[in-house]
Amino acid sequence: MALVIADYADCRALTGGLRSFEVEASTVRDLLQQIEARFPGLGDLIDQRMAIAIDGVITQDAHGAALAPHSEVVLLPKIGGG
Amino acid sequence: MSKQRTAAIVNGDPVEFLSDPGQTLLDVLRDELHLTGSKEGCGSGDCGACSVIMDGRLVCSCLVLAAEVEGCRVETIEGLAAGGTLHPLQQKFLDHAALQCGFCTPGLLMASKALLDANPDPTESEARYWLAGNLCRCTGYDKIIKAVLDAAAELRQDRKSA
Amino acid sequence: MNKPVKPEDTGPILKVVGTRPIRPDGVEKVTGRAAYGADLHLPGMLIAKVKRSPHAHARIVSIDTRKALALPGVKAVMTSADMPDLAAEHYEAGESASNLRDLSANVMARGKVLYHGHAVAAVAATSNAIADQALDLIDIVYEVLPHVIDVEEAMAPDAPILHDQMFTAGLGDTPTKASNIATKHRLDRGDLAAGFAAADVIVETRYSSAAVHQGYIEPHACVASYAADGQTQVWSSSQGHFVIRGLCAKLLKMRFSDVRVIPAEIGGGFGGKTTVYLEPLALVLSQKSGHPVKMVMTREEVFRATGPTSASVVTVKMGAKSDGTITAAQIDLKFQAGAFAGSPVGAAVMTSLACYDVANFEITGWDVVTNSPKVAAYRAPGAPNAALGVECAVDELAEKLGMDPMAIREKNAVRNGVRAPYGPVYKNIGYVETLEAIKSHPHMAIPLGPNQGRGIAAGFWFNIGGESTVNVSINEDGTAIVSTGSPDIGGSRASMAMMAAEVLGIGVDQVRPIVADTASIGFSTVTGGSRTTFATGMAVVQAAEKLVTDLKRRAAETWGVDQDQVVWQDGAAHCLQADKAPKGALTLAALAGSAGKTGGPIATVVALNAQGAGPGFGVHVCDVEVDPETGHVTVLRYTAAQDVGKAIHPAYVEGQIQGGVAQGIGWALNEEYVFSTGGVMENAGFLDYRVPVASDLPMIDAVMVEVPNPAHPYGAKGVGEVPIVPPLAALAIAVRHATGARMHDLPLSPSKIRAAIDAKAG
Amino acid sequence: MAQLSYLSPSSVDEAVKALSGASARALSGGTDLLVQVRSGRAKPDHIVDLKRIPGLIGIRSENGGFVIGSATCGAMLSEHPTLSKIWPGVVEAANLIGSTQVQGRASLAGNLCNASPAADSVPAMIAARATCVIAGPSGTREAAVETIVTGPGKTSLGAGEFIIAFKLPPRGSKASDAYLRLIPRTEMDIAVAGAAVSLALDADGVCTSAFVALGAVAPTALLVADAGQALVGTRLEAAALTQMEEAVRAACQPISDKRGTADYRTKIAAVLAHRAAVIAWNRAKEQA
Repeated sequence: MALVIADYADCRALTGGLRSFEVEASTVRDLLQQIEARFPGLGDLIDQRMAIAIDGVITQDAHGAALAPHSEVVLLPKIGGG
Repeated sequence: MSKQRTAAIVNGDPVEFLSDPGQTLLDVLRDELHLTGSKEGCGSGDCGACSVIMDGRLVCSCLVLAAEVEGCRVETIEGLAAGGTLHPLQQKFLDHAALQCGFCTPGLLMASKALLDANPDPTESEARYWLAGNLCRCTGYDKIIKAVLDAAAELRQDRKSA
Repeated sequence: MNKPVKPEDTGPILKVVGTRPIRPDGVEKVTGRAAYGADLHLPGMLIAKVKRSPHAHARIVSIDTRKALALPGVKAVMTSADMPDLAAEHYEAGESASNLRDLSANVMARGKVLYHGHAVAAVAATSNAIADQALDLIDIVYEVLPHVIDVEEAMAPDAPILHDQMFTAGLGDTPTKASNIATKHRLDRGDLAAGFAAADVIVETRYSSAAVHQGYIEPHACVASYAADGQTQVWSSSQGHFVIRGLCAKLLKMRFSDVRVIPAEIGGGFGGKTTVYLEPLALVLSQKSGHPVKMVMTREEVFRATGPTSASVVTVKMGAKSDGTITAAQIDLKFQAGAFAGSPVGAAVMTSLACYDVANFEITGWDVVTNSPKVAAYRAPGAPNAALGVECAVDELAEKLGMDPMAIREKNAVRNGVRAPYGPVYKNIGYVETLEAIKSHPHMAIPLGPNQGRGIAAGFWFNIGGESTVNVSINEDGTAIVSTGSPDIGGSRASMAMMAAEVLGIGVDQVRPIVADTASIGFSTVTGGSRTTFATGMAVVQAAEKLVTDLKRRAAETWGVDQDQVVWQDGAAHCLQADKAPKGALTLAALAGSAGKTGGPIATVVALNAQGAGPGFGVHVCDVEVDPETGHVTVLRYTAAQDVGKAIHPAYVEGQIQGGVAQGIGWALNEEYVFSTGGVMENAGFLDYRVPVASDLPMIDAVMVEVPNPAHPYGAKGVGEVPIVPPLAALAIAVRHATGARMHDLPLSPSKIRAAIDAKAG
Repeated sequence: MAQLSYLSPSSVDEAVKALSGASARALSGGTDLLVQVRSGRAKPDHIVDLKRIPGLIGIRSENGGFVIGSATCGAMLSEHPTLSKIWPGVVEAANLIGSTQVQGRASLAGNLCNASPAADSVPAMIAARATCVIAGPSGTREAAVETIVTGPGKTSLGAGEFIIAFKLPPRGSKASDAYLRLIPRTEMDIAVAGAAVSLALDADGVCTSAFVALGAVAPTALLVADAGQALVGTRLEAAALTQMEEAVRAACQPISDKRGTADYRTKIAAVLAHRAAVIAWNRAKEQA
């Protein structure tokens, strides 16, 4: 079970206020599908606008990235730069 | 609008060109003589990217009318290296990583050359004030100043041993 | 705690990485040969210019281009009617998603002009002078509307509205009334009220910054050539030619394969050259005229219609216990987005507390449209504005607590294992080491004289990875070509060549790095976000490693041994079974010379989406002297320490730090957009938009702290953006300590400082 | 701009003729004019380059003073062997105009005739009691520098008139001058305020004459007679300087604009005048 942390308000608007929840997933692709199923709109939001930190490492569009059994997954906005 | 014919010496070579009365030396260097090493960063004499040496004086070529150079000697970045050998300033800019994007570099090199021609042993402060008309947005000037002072030292050494 | 790691501790001894070779594109640049955007000349080429709005906000009633088109020498005239009317669609490009409808309306106004300088029409003609005359012949009728530029005024309920269909997102419920607030961002954790209740002291403060421009010295420039069969070539100076391609194709509804973008050398970008302004217009004009078209902005146009970054107002309420522990922080960030939504306030929300381990916080950000040029990315977008507020608030807190400014930062510093305020748990960060590097630096021991002050501030930037493609090929003589799709804005060709040379075991002078055009290499996103040395560098290393594997296979075949009997060292294959290789090692040159006999050309491509960019932290200390009678600030000395992971080419890492500091000093002291009451920028030139000149600055001591990033083969972290984050606060704090007056509004111009000194005295 | 022409007369008479047209502009260094032409703020039909007229470039001594050709560039002023010893304030003011590049071009006549209230060399020239020699259709005339500029962008020169030279008067011993300006940067700026002081001392160090001129605090550079008078008969004691500062502040009538507020400009003018007076006094004392 990966622990998903959703501190940003636009995520919480779709989780019914939940700041964290658990998902059984082995890859990011898996994770997004399950999140979308559970919180309609959130999976797509993450896919299009957000980055995912897996155990402290920020990834963007890394659908194939593996999740360990107790991975911590943090949802955060995508990052650009100058 | 009739064009004017002007004859000058650019980087040691005689050149003749036609220009509109409103065209600047920078326009002519870049568009007529295809010497695009002199850059236009502002067109108002505030950035120094178009710096050339005209009859021994450092000028912004964007603030000189093309017709004004009749009979003048103009030195541009394209003439700074002697054949295939870089000028010590060019070499020191490379050695010290004194350029990033490189857009201000031709103007800074010409300004630095004029500095060392006028003052072979500038202090850091003198170099900074002399080069204040040459904006660089990448480097923070630190490495440029070090390169100029190092080139000055080398040129002084060369002069001694010559 | 990590210790700064010396190169010899990171594994194999590095021969190239960490040295300071001369950059491969250097000679071209010191001899004036390097070709930038405005340097290309094609036969039959036209010059195109843009007609711009004289109003800050107006409805376009009519545009009549007939007289301009009739002028001899004019070959084409265009308006937004010549571009597809696009739906609102988010397109992932450059620094962040672009709304294509907004972008289209920004490059050429549609229906309304939203800022003074907004493009309304463009002409292509046979000369500059004719193009100028043609612009004067375009008749435009405007209905002038009230305008608003100040971010707080734009948020007021009765403010003039820029976009009738803008309803604030992020409030929970979508409002029914349109406003200039595009989005409200919110990030919070813990119990704010309890946090403040636990505090012994609380500060409440407010800091503002004016809009500032990236100020690259090269104005935007491009050449577009549209052939009758629809195939086009665009030469453009940008931070990402693939993004230029994508945006042109999307805005003009063209096939990507029909748009070939060739990267010119780029004369500085700092984020500002990650989008399009001229290229789509040049393409339309080239298509309409049947000629190649060159467009070059004037400096004035650069100021009026590109860049800048947001003006901002940051309020901070922060509480701490008497031992310095920060218990709660409430931060509100209002950012000016310019004419279209999309300020960097989201990143400001995320970075504002990134250096602090705070249990209870609430951070709110407001993205607000105004009648000023649409903001573009600028070096760590959003972070400097946020750091100005937070670092100054921390200094105020330290002062109230009677605590040393370094000690309060150490007390609350984020460390490995601490959850970052923006979400993830920190790993492999070097903030504490960076604080230590400043604390122990000789700078800190230099005594200050009268009217002198010292300011300390910290800063953070995420850094990013992202998509890159790299080709590495070995020439027949054993030299190598490294092609990337990443424009080189500050020396990245040098670091690419170095990493390839390191892996291949050859000299860096044997590697020629180039930036390939969009038809010659796979997709690579912009050079921005401090990603190129990290992400494109990772692809270079992987490509070179693939080649080494291939070279070992070729050598094994040649010798008739198993591949595990071959080692690659110093640019040659060595056989562990000496008897099988009587002629000794097979050099890269030998293997390359006989490549046809071992399978053909030696070349490979790596395309990746690099993950795991390590965040960067910087700590700066700055000493100033303030003339108490004039308010003039002299920067006496400046030291900037930064965790760079591993410096691939230390001289260019120092250069990034020094350059970022210089931009930050300019932002703090003198740079600002000054608008007239009519909404016209009054200082659209380098005379009155005052970027620092050489005599304004001291030497800038760049201290590189190396806490390696395990995600990168050599430990590199991005370095380009962090250094612009701390200077705004460092300067404001230094001026505070030099004068006793707390400065709340940037820039810290002499008149403001004198006024603050007078107010304090009187 | 279609009908713009460039003329390069080789005599004063030719130049007078060329400049008699309605929209002819004189070109010496061009560092202001070319920027104005490019931006469209100036739309002359003729640009008349004065630099090829004999005598318009160069510095010569005359009757104990100096005659400076009007198109002489700033760099030549500082390179002159004696000018900056005798008129250091004038030379330092001229040398503050723009960058090294601009110094290679910009002239005193251009700085004056551009008629900016903030021109750096003008207060120094006024304090020095410099005059200009003006050529025109009815011959040459001489006028005090402060009579040339009548308002921002406006001069008292008539059609066909142009300045051919500046005269700096003879200077006794124990006399000197100084110019200071305030800019936000260290270089490459337009003065927010500027102040020039020229003074002479007697053998005991008592000020026998003093002239104070200000820039950027009024529509034109100002000669503040009261300020100079406040120093005469004193050794620049605190009270004298205070009185001078008051006179300076009273004379200021600046505008608030992007470069500074009126209040700030007024305060700074006094600070700069005070400091310039002290510098000039110290320089004068060191004169033989």
